[in-house]
Amino acid sequence: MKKSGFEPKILAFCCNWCSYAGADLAGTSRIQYAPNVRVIRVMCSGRIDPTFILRAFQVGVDGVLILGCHPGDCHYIDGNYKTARRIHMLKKMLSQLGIEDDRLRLDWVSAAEGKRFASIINDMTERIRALGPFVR
Amino acid sequence: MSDVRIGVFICHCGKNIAGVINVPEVTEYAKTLPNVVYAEHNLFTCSADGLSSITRKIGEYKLSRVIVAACTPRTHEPLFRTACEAAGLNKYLFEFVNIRDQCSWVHMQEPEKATGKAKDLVRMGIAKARLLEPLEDVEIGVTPACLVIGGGVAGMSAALNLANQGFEIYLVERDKELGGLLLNLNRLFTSDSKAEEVIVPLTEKVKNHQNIKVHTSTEVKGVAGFIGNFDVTLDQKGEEKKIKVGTIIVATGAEVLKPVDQYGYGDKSNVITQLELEERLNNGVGDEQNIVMINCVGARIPERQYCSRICCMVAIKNAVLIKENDPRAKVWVLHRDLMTYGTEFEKYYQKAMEKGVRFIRYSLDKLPEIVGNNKVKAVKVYHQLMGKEIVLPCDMLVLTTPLIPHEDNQDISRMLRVSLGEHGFFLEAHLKLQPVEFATDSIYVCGCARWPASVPETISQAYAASAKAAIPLRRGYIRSEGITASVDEDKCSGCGICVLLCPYNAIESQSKDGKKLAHITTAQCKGCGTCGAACPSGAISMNHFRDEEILAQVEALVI
Amino acid sequence: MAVNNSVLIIGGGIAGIQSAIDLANMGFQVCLVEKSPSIGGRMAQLDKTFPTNDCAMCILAPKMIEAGRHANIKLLTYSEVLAVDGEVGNFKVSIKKKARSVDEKKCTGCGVCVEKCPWKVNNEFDLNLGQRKAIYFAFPQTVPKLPVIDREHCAYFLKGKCRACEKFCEAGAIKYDQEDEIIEVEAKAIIVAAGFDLYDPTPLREYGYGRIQNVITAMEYERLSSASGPTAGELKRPSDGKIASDIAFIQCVGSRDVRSNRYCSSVCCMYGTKEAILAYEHQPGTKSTIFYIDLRAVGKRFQEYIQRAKDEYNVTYIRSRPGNIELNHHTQNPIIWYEDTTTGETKSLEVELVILCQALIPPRDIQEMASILSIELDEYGFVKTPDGLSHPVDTTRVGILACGCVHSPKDIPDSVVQASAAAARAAEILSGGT
Amino acid sequence: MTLEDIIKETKTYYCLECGKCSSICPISRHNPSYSPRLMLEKALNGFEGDLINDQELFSCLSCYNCLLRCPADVDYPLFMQKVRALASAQGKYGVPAHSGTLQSLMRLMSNPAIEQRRLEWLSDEYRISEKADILFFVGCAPYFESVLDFKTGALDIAKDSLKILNALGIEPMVLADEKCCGHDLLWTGDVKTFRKLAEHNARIIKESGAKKIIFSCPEGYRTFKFDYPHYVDLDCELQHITEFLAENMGKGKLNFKEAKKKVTYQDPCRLGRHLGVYEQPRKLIEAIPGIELTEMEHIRDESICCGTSAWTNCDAYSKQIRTERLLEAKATGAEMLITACPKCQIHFKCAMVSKGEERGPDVEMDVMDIVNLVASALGDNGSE
Repeated sequence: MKKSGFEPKILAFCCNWCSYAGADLAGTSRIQYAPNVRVIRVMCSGRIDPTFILRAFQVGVDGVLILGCHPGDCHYIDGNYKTARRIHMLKKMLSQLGIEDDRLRLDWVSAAEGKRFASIINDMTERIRALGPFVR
Repeated sequence: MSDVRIGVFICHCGKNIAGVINVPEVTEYAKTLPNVVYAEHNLFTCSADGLSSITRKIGEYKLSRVIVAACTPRTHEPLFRTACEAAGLNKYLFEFVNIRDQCSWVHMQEPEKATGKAKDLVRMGIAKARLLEPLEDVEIGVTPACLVIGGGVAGMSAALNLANQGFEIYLVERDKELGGLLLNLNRLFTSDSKAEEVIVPLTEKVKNHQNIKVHTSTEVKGVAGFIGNFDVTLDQKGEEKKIKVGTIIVATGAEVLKPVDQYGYGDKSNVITQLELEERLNNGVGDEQNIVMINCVGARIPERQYCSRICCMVAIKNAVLIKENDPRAKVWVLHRDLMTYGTEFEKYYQKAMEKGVRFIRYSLDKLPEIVGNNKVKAVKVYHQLMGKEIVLPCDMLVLTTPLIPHEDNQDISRMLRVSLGEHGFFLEAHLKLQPVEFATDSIYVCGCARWPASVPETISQAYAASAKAAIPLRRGYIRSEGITASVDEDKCSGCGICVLLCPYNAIESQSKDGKKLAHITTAQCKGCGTCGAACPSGAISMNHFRDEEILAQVEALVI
Repeated sequence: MAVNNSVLIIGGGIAGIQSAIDLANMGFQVCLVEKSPSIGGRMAQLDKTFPTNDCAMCILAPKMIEAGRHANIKLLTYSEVLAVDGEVGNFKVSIKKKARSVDEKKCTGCGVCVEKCPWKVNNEFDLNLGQRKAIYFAFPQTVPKLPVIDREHCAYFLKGKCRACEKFCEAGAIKYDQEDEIIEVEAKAIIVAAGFDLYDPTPLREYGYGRIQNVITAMEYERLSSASGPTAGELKRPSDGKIASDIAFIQCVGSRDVRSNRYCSSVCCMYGTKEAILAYEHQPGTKSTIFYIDLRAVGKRFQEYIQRAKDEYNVTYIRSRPGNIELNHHTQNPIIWYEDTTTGETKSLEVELVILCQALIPPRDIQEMASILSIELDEYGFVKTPDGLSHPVDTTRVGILACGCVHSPKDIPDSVVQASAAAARAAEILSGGT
Repeated sequence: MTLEDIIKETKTYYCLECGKCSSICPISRHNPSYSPRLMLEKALNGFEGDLINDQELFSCLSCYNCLLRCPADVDYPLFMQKVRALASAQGKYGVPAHSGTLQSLMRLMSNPAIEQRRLEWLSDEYRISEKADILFFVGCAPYFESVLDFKTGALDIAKDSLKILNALGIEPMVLADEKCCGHDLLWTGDVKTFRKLAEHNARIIKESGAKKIIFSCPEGYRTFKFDYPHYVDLDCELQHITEFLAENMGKGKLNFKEAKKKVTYQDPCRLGRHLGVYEQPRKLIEAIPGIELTEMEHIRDESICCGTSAWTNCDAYSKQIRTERLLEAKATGAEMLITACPKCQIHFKCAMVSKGEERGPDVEMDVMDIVNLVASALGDNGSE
């Protein structure tokens, strides 16, 4: 159901220590990427409560990105592992709800991976664009 | 929320932001949003005049929240927080909106979209700001005393350093004498000076230091309290003693593996360990003419994968001492890799070669074999680099075995709620940059309790640990950011999920008037929020990142 | 600036930074002197760190920022110690603060000047594999966030025209006429954390560095591998930009060799392994061969790291020191000649890229520094410890301590340990002990 | 001298067993099973028998490649020299080339009863003196000429050396009873005979009152400089003729006529890696107008050996080495390969004389000693 001129609204949660820093590095390196993402900063991806994600879809966000430190790099020892477990479960639930898997994505970005951050954003934006708006 | 008065300051950052984003437009937009009573834009908000403007406007417009939309909080948040504090506004009522690093710099070709995104971000920031609450940085007093567990070279060095800085030290050693492993050693590499030349003067200084209370034949029985304020119970031969300390240094050392049933150890009379050889060398060597040493006995094997770092040097040192005592003696060191890292060790290895010590490399798939009945007469080794078996005459076989962690590291780790690593040595907070710290504040580790180390390395770690301990001791308090979790006791069901999840052991289940409740030691909380995300009854709120705050941001994303 | 009760720290690498933060947190005044325009040192150039594969900048940057912001730490970057008088308890140190041609008070670090500067120069931070401007930040995360004008390459200083940076700097921070300053500092103790330099393999002609394009050094590799490096993290080999998928690492280049440095550099076996693992992570399937003499993996989780390299990252270890490297003129591939020491056979191996694991050597200006501080050096030129056994961070002069690689090559944890140790010793001295 | 003594003297105990020696050894390159490192291992682990009976004990060219590159400071060539002495004491001499004729010749020479007539070639176009400060050490060139079945040109080296010296107005002494310097015997372990020869030469040279000895043969030069001092005492200044000429070209009346030629230059192991003489020969070649010197890929201390030494173990591998070197020379586009050691010249010429598929590609190239090149370029007024 690809719609022409559809600009997805995507929400990204970034942890303060790795992925948010990575996003900043994309900036300092002037790497250009799609302007469809709005970032919310949390201290650790472990902070992210499934409610936040569900609420986002509820208010009409088209896609949600969770970006944490690479496994092993977590500033809070192992918060990102806990996130991984949580998101895994949540995804199951979403699929039961019939919400496309691509609308929720968990990925890792280190503070040195500005380029990676940008390509994840672009990739996500394209996928959501392909899926079309989230209308329920 | 009606009484909330928000001020918005938007930065041009020269052309960095204004070159892409229509800053005036965003400013005007901000003014239209609820609770915003003031908005301005500056060339550089972080410049002297930018900052003073923030401080001024807080007064003029009685602002109760401040938002700066600019570069990135990672570098500039502290700066703007100070500007708020200067005007008497709690620094946690400040919110940063990132419109440079994550907006203008990454959408340079799409000014309209960038401007739109900036508006969204500002709107989201304002939504959160409305709900922000003042927080206080937590300050916990620190008992100005330090408990050092272990009276070896590590413990004593740490104790002495701190004592010389004027702090009160309790040095606890479970044996009846101070000195630890060094008491059983002969000479130390690379200077070959006698172990007692190091340990005796150190012990004297420690014993005679007014700030150090030495407790030998004593064990730590219990540790209560929390960071900065520990109530420690000592057990001196059944006699209990209670002390209060603010910091704890774990310097319990390690022990040498006894290679039971390997290469005839235990049943052949002329097979000994390096440690036993040290004693022999101490009491003047025997007249053995052919000495064979086998390295890595019980190390770098599937069951015990690690390399114990110092054993190669121990073997080489003892080989050299034998040669110096009797140049005619033949000494072979059978090894798998010679770990003589750095300047001094490599030089010592050369010295051994000059003295005629011979080194033979063997591999794990063809281990050396012993020949002889009640005594080892010869050692057969497959010389990897010659591709043939060599038979070495042998009057004495010395087995080089690794350092292994003490059994009771378990108890200590449980008592202090600090972790052990995979091999049973203590686990530091961060392998690279926090080698002598634990994830828990005010508890530190040094020496072989952490990992096998040479004497100088151990002393360095001891000093490092005392440097870390000296910080809270000197300050008299530990401060941590107000960004911590708190429990709403009415909602808490006492399920204990948070207790398990907390990476810092900051949460424990406490029973309060018959009800089990999660209790957070604020000082120990680092504000990751994992607990808040997991709490099934919504009892835990992660301050400054509370559910309402984040949800408000989420909802504000879509108009 | 004359501060009492203070410690002077020479060198703004991870060791110097750690000493500074520890002492500052204890409440002492610290003056941290760094000769380059930013603190961060060698660690800032690294891509990742063994054995955790933590990205170096991710764990270093917070410490840099902390040091840069700490109320008790005075940063003097782009500065050099000229003279040290006095003795323990009251050293008088004079420091030359070189002209940045930028007004520190006005500059906001926005970087427009760098953007607008039309003059490109080889970037030494990237070992000249990439370029920077004539006005530049040493690297993206510099502390302090201040640019420098490289007067040797700035058109204004060369030809008297351009002034682009001045024109576009809205903060009006460009100061072409800025001059070097001499700053006098009082210190009760001094910590030398001058770090190390890297051995230049050119003299070992048999390895063809400088002659064979696809033979590079380990530090060059770190920059190529780094996401913020000149190739944005792509392992493009110099001759043709091809991504190398068959790589060889040669250990002990300039180490354990009478003709260069006879000591062992301690870290090369591990960083070689790390770089091989990274190569695989960059491009799965990449094959690495590491030539070594003794595989010195003595630290926590090092043996496990080596094992993982073998099992999961297609890394092969060959026990041999290659004799020379020749060039395949058609493929531009280096051909390595070596003896398989387990069979005694002389063989050759052709790969797409060779990385020379270069030795760590004393800072090139160490002699000068030693005479300014009047401390002794050991036979290799590292700082000498009178009693290496009981006083591992002391030097031959009372009140002057040393930590990190300036003592002898060591890895990051060992440097950090020594840095804190030196801080503790300084605190002891400042508390009246010795 | 026991094996342990040798290990000490040559610092073999420092061996890191890294194998760098093997991987740059020209022999190992062509004979992968030959490993200098393994030789050392045998010694260090007490396998003296294996060592002495190893056929390849005599394969080492003592080309100094390993010595210059060894990271552990082990003197492998000296180790070879000494271990071969142990071997020869048990009658092991390796495989002598040319059925050992040359070795026998040298041993015969050591017999005091022998009265050589080794100056027959010396016609009166060459001027020598009875007494002079400078002595020209002829070496074995005259013998090579008669022993080997192909034109070696060795004798011309001796002749042209005199021609050039005369041109400089120097009339050196040449000793009628000079004997072999002993180089080849020493390197095949016959220390006893070597000592005899050394003592003889030292004695007659002392008697001659010479102050400086000039060599056209780097082997003699090396032997006098590094080996004699351990056996005899002889206090003379020593120089290779290229060093001497490079020094005196200017002052003397050496003027050259135009000689259009493109040449390349072979650094002999002994003159180069052993004695460190790299510049002077090049300086000399370039002094000749019209001569263009184009260098090979491997030069100076990376130069490749001519493939055999001390007339032993000259086998297929030796042949491969020198053929390869000739191809490298050819690749420079030079018409002529210039060398500065009679042995190099002989070996390269030999490689071209005896051809055949199994010996690699045939190479045709003029080979000439630097002395001949210089002499041929001398103007008429040169030798007046």
